[in-house]
Amino acid sequence: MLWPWENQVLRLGLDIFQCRLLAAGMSQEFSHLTDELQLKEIARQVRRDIVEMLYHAKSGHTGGSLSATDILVALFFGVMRLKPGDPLWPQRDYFILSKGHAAPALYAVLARLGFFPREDLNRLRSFGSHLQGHPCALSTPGVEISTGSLGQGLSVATGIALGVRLNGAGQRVYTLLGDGEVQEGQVWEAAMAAAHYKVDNLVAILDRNRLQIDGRTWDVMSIEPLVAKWEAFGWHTMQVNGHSFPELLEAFQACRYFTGQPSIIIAHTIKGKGVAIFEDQVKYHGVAPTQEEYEQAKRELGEV
Amino acid sequence: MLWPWENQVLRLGLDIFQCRLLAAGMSQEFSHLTDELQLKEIARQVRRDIVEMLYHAKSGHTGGSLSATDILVALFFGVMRLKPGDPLWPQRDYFILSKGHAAPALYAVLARLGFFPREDLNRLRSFGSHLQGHPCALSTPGVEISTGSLGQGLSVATGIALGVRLNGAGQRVYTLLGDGEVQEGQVWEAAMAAAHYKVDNLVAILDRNRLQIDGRTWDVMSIEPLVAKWEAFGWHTMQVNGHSFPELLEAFQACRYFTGQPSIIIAHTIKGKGVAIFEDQVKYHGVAPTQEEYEQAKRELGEV
Amino acid sequence: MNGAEKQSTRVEYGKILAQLGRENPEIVVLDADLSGSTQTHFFARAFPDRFFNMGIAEQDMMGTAAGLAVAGKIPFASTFAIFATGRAWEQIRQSIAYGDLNVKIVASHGGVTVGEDGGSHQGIEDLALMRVLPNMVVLVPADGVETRAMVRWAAAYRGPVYIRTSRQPFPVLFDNDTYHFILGRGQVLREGQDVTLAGCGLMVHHCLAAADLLAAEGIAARVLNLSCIKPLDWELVVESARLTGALVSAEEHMTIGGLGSAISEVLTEFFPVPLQRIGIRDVFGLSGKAENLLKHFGLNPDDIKKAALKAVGRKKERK
Amino acid sequence: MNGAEKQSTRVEYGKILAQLGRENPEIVVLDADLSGSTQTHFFARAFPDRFFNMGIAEQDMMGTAAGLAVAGKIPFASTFAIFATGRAWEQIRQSIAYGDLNVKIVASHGGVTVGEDGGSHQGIEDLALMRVLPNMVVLVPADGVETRAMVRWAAAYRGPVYIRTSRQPFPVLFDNDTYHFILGRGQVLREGQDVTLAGCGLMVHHCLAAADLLAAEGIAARVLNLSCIKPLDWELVVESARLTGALVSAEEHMTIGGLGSAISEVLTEFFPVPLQRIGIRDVFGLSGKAENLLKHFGLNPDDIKKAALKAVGRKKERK
Ligand SMILES: Cc1ncc(C[n+]2csc(CCOP(=O)(O)OP(=O)(O)O)c2C)c(N)n1
Ligand SMILES: Cc1ncc(C[n+]2csc(CCOP(=O)(O)OP(=O)(O)O)c2C)c(N)n1
Ligand SMILES: [Mg+2]
Ligand SMILES: [Mg+2]
Repeated sequence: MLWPWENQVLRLGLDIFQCRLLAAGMSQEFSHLTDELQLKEIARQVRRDIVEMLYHAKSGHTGGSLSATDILVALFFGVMRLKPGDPLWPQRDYFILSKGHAAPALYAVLARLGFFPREDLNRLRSFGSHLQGHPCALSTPGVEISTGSLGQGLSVATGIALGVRLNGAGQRVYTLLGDGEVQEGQVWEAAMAAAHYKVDNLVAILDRNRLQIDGRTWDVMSIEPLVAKWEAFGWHTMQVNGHSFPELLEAFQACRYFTGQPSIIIAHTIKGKGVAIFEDQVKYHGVAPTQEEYEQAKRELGEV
Repeated sequence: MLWPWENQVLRLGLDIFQCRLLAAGMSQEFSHLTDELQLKEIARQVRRDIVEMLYHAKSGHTGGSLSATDILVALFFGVMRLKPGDPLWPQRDYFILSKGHAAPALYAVLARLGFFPREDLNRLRSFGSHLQGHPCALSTPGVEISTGSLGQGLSVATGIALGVRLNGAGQRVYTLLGDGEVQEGQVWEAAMAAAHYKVDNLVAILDRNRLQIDGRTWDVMSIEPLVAKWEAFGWHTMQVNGHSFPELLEAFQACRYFTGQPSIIIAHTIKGKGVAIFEDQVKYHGVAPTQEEYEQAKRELGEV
Repeated sequence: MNGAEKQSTRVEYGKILAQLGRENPEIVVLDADLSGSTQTHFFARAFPDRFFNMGIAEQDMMGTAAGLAVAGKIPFASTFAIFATGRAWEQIRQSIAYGDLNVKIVASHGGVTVGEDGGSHQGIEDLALMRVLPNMVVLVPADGVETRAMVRWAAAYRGPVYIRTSRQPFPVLFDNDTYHFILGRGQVLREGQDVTLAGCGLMVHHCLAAADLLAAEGIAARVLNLSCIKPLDWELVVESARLTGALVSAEEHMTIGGLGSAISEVLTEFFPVPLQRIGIRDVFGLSGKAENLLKHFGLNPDDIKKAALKAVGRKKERK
Repeated sequence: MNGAEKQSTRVEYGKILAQLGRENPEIVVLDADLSGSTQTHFFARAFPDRFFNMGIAEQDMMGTAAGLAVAGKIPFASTFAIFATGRAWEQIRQSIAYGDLNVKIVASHGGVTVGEDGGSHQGIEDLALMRVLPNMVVLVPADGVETRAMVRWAAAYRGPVYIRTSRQPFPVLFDNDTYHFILGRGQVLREGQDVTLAGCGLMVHHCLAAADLLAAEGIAARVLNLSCIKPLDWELVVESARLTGALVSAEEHMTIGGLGSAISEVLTEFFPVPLQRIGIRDVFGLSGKAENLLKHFGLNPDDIKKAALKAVGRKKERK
């Protein structure tokens, strides 16, 4: 299937991402980035895009998009097998943004990979835009399933993992959860089922940014001990610094060697990471930057 | 509040249960049974009633009622503070049958305690009877809340425990879960919340009979390691033989000393316990005894 | 038509599903610890690798089904109607219907004829719950023949479908060789010009019996099988309203939100005439034998007859 | 009436709830990590011991609320409409409504004026989901005054109540001193004999504006505030049908299962006349500014006016 904007995408400038896009369109594999500096630079640009698009949208989720940025960059640029020019490529790996409110981060990454033009980003959340407030699979290429209602993504990811296992093409499925999100019981239903069915092609990442809407997770509804919980539910569990590319890439690599059970990477992050005024502030969960905050963020993140 | 049948109940014969009923109506406390032989005899009679009522109803849940019998007898006769003549006595302890399909066991126990006449039991599940197929709080005295849809009781029990804690009368709340039932995510939501709110007046009992409808729990959907799961969710966890009254009573006693967290007693049981042909047989989850099975059960359980 | 032989819609579902499993390797089946009741056990035994028992976890079952659909499979997910549509409503809404995913939900134990299990287990809101979802097709077969046709159709159709089956067997109504399911189409089972009786599921049979009762009183009733609740055959409803001037709807469901509600929406929108809605009138179910409950809730042919007489009377009143 | 001042129904809920907390120590409040949006934060701050944040766990929240009611408390449980009624539907059904427990559910973010968050967050099925439940009272206040009256009434009433509030503020419509909430009663806000415009929530305001537009074309519209969706004021509906012969329903909700559906049920049961239903026509919501969405989904006064003209035309047709 060819997306209408595919040609348009191909006509875009030829920086590294576009080259990868071309490569991806031409071979079955594409070369992953593993260089920390390159990944950091991409993450900086993605953060810059996120702030930009939220500022334009005047609403949206700043904190949880920025805490998840490095995880998404590591996954999409360093790990997953995808063809941005062919979003429904049958051999692709899958990514499900279970914490759907971090849509800006996902959109920024998808745009940079060439799933759709970066110009679209600034129409986030506007009427008629294909970039809905929460991921909508029917509108946005690269979005595998609609999310936004928390707690549902792990079940879907498990279903995809079971499905592709039946197909036997060795694809892997990734899903990103919020730490507040694990308060949803459906997450534990899915955790139990994924272990029961030994779906070892499934990797969950938990964005452990210690905040949810109403405050610190331990004030709102305690979720610790997380490692003990996931291990008791039969998962291979790792912990990393969610802002360290070497740690993230190593963890994703390690998951491949744990067979017979699903893996979860508990990624310790800072909500709002990358812009000092947003960092670890409960207030910036669901508000967009003001003009002043936007200027400040631009100064910190630099230009695109 | 006086139930319409209270006087009728009071006019019943004067065996030990009726005496306790009278006692309960007159003092704020009643003397609990701790004698193993007495409890065993009550349990035998309750099992006898269960088989009888299911046989008459021609449908209903045999296995899970019999596996839970000793637990219910220990609780209602040996642990809980109740006034059968005053089901809504404001100082009472609460019991929630989260695995609502074991209603026959609950009804048999309630009837023996004098909550309603034992004659009613044989109208289980019939049109117009107050003994509904699953517990219905609006029809049956002693039933605190309607259950039958699995996975909901622990939340309700937590709510009651929070409520009575606000009232400060030191009441305790008990709830019985099935082992298959813990596959419901809501159970883990409630588990997390009860630990977060440190409701130490809450005791859950898990009827670990190793069977659900479609087979062994480990074949249908693995739930082990149960102890690790509940501990990771912040619960004080004990394991007992769910058919041993000394063990059950000791465990209920022990729970009182664990403050600051809720307690769960994992009671290892045999589904269908007490009637050889029903024991550990998946088939008898949800069917009533045939004439032949009924005769056989009567021979094993003896007369009332 | 053959009134004598009885078939169970849930058993026919189970059998045709196993059959379809042989024909199409993309079909996968999920259940939530009720495969013996929903009848997915036939499929489970034949295709253990394509059968996923999710345990007692309806929400996860629906989400997993959505994922399997994303991976290109054709998932059928089954449990009791109350748990399928109620416990997992938001999963069906967000993970399935919102993305228009190719998931089939076939739920058994719709209605009060569930019987002894009582109010907690009788799914009498499922049609309302599914009808409000965009993209969702909502079907209630009236016999085994229609069940098989609908399930086969659903497997070939691309999009979410809800099918309600029943615990109790019904008489066989249709002919296997001539019955053909068409989305959005109802059938006229009997012609008549005085009043229209429109039912689904078991109540279609009761409508036919009521039509006999009415005929004995000189009233000619048109009988419709509106097994396709959504999209509803509104043209047939309007045509019947024009022709007969009064209608009775009959369903083993709340009179709120289900078939009767759908018909009343169509009537007020296109051709307002009197409608009497037969169904559960805003109360929960009860334990008892199916026949006791049908009587208690006023769902028998005689109740439909009385409603029809009332509808006919109202028609005259306003002329 | 005062069209200039605006108040938010959710903020007024939050404030009166804190006030009621002072008056009645039995009131307890639950939220699911949205206390800043639902506005229970006022209560949380004033009565931390009687406020329970259950985290992102709507099912458990409803079950816990049920338990608190069993223990004699008067729980108010709040989250977004889609999560309250959708994620926790079966808990509300089985643990609350089936046992007729004294739980109040006050859900914010009903309708499409939720705006930018998009389809996953716009609760446009909540009225259908709650209306099908026996014992449940379903309310949609049209302004801050009515919100306060309803919440105060709900705290005193013994049984389950669902109240929908909105993200966007509305103009103040009622007078604090004279407005009095009566269960099952609607209000006539404007008299007229050509057509009836019946709305709830924001759409009441749009009905009033539409009545102005219609007046300019010589059509006198009767305007109803049917803020009590269940039990519906069917006598007022029938009276209006008799008087005006045609109706328009208007709601920020699916045209299936909600207010329009309830009115159509009443009309076909008692007095069948044309009804045009204004609402979301069987599609999911979208991201965008509230005003874009109201326009896109045809929920503006002008749309109501057009529907009224159509209804009036249909009335003439059939005479
Ligand atoms: C089922 C559901 N309930 C409530 C919400 C509203 N909500 C959106 S984000 C959020 C907090 C999420 O916290 P967390 O999972 O920790 O995400 P992060 O900190 O990464 O943003 C809530 C409650 C929702 N989207 N879905
Ligand atoms: C939500 C829900 N899903 C499904 C059922 C149908 N059901 C009734 S009993 C049962 C099995 C219960 O197994 P378990 O909890 O182990 O109970 P026990 O073995 O003690 O009978 C199931 C699936 C139900 N009652 N509620
Ligand atoms: Mg967080
Ligand atoms: Mg069991």
